[in-house]
Amino acid sequence: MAGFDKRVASLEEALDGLEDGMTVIAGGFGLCGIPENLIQAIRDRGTRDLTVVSNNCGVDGFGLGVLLEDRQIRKIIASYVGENAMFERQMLDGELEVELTPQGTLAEKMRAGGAGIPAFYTATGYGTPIAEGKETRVIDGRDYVLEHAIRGDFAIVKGWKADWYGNVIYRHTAQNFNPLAATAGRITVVEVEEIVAPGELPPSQIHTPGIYVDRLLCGTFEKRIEQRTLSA
Amino acid sequence: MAGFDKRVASLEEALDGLEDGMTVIAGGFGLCGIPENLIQAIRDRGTRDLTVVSNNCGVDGFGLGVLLEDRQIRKIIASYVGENAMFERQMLDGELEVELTPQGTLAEKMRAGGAGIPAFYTATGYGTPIAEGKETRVIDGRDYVLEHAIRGDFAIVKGWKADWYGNVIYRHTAQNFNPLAATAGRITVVEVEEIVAPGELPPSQIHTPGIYVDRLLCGTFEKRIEQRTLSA
Amino acid sequence: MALTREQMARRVALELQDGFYVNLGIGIPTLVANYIPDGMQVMLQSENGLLGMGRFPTEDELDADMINAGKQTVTAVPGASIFSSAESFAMIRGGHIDLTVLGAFEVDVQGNIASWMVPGKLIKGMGGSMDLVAGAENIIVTMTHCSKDGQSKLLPECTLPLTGAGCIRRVLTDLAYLEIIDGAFHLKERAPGVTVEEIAEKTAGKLVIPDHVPEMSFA
Amino acid sequence: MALTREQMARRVALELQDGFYVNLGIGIPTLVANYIPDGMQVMLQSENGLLGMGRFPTEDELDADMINAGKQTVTAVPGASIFSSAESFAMIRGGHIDLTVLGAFEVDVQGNIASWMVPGKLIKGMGGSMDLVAGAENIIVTMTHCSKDGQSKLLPECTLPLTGAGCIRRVLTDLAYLEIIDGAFHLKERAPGVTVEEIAEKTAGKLVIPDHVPEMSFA
Repeated sequence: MAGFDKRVASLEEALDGLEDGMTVIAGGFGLCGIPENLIQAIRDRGTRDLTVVSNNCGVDGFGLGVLLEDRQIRKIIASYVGENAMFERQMLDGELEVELTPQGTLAEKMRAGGAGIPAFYTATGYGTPIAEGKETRVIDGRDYVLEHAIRGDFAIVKGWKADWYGNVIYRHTAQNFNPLAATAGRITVVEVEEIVAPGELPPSQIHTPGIYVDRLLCGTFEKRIEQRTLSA
Repeated sequence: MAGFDKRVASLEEALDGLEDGMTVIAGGFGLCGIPENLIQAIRDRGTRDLTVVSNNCGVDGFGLGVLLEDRQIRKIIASYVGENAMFERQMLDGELEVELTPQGTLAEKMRAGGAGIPAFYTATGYGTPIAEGKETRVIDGRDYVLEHAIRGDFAIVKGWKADWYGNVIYRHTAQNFNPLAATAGRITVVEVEEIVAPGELPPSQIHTPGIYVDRLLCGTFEKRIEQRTLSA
Repeated sequence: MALTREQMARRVALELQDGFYVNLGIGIPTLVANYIPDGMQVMLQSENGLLGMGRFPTEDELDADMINAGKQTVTAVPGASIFSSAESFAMIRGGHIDLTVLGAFEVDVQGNIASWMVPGKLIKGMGGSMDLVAGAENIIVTMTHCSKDGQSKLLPECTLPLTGAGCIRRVLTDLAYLEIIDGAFHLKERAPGVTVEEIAEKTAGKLVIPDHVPEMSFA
Repeated sequence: MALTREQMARRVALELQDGFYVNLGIGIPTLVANYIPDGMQVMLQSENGLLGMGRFPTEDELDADMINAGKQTVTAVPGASIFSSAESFAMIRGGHIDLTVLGAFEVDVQGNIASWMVPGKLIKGMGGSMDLVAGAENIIVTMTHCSKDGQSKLLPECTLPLTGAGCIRRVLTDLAYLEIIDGAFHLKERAPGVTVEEIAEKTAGKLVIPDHVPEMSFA
């Protein structure tokens, strides 16, 4: 690897340095736009005691759910448990530490982590349990909660196309948390469906500039659908 | 105008409701990506005592400089005076109130204004005159300054292409502050070079979603160049 | 008779206005999209990052990368835009959504809402609901008037952990349409065939009943 | 002999590394781009919203919508990206830039820098400089050692309003390359033909002079 070529040869190389106890920020919403292969590679690696930051935690047997199955996750920062039975059970049993965080606050915390904003105020969650123990303040007559940025040792991200400098474009709503996660990892790893030469992606249409990306690789994706709804 | 059709018929209509003493946030950096026609229309309208929020204030005789000439601006929030002689003179003479704000903080304050973040912490400016009178705080061992969001009564924005729902795409570095300004106006007016039918712009490539845009019109632009530098 | 889910959706749809950007929560709120009046344009925001959500896809259009906040496969309308979750919630938190419709477990006379957990029993998570209730000026809560075991969900004070404090002004249940003003539910409309007495009996929070409570209409 | 502007740029260029994302300020820093060693890839960030700034355009390529932070018309290299000012400063403030080079009026032994105003006389404005010095771990200040009237610009304490506090570790002047460590300038290299004595005389802030101060090399 020389200059700005972010391509790595394998999933192992992509996760080199990932150790027990680290924090991993993952892109994706539900099963849409999740870094399927990197998640599987973390499972194969057997890394434990992870703190995972992700909007939700996959489903039983797919997505981040596989790391729950193997008890590799110590703590989750997420907005939604939903229909993930193992997530809910491990949480209610106290096996899994969960920091439930409103979706917009979670997105903003990731963005702030990447953007050098250590903390910000939001009205979200004021007067609710998630504001307990947090500083609050009245600004222009309204109540706000102070929320802190999130950074991760690793960020794992799913893109659509990238050039080998790590400029990434996402496809449709598979964008979701991915560009935010990408900014907030000390090491950011992106897997995409197609890698092209620098210059092939229009500069003004890049969603994640390559400066945020440390390692890049190409994969194939199952793209499981959670709710297959069709028009009559 | 019905539904989401944001097109207005004239510059007068675009600025309807702009009154003396209001705050106007303007996109543009230097003379690049400035809403030339809307600025001229504010001049023609003769609105006075304006607070203008813009990275800089044009040059003598062009861009926001024409509003300085006519003494229509009471206060400027900007990061750069630069080579604008009238700006510097009015400021040093005390005719013009100036709130110099670091460029990144200014951009973030506009974004925060549009995004419902009333205030945020940044290391920028800590220990300098711009932190005077502002609250500071140590977070994880580092010093930060509390900065507040900016909103405007009007935002004036220059785009490249838009559909008539107000979805905007910017061209090259004429993007700059424009998408941020667009989010922070109570009334956001956008002038573009071309208006197309909804559906013609790719959804994932919209820089400013139409939800931020209240009024849209098409104009022609001089696009004056400040530093014409050429390769030998 | 208590309203059906479809009737509830139809009643909420009357609150729509031409040119509204609207966020519809999961469940009954989602059905509102089926009752947008003819000739009215409404754009649906889905908080996972889509403004201009369209109908469900055909088999040919089906695309795993195109879902809504309920994880359902959807399409985009012409003029839609797609963006990150940070941008999506910038829109929501920044007050740019004209109307938000969402479900709840409980609402109280102070405009508090509880919708995301039942301690020890069920934790769905708040998803985007806390941001939605904090960001919107204009919210309609849709829910059944009582729980399955007959307990009122319109309370003097929410018993479950809150989603938002003091943010709800309008509630549509299967029995009534109510507004929350100065610490009380004001009964504005009743479902066809439902008596004021039944509503009063099933409303645990303070209820203000005007002399005349019209029957709800759906168009 | 004092270094020329070009020699200063060449010396700074030695600090570049393959794969660095670099922000170059206006003036001497801009010239550094001309001395990137062969075979080394460096990507230039321009804080108005361009990562991957290229050379000046030809007459045919000239485009008013394509400028750098110095308002000069430029081109983009293959693999460039263009974004908003908020994104640009997210990058800067978030510490993603590997090296920042910028000019100054004064620097002091505490690593303070002043570069944006002379009270009563001149106000350029800080532009992006306050964000750049706050966001970068790795900054080189380039400036002449003395002002035009012969006053040292390396001070015990800055006299002008600060751009940033305690953020500068490295200074290249036309006379010397110095590092700021524990409240003193440490003389690391001297310009060819410039004596340690001259540097000592022209440095107002505390100066630490090691036994051997090598002459600067440029390659």
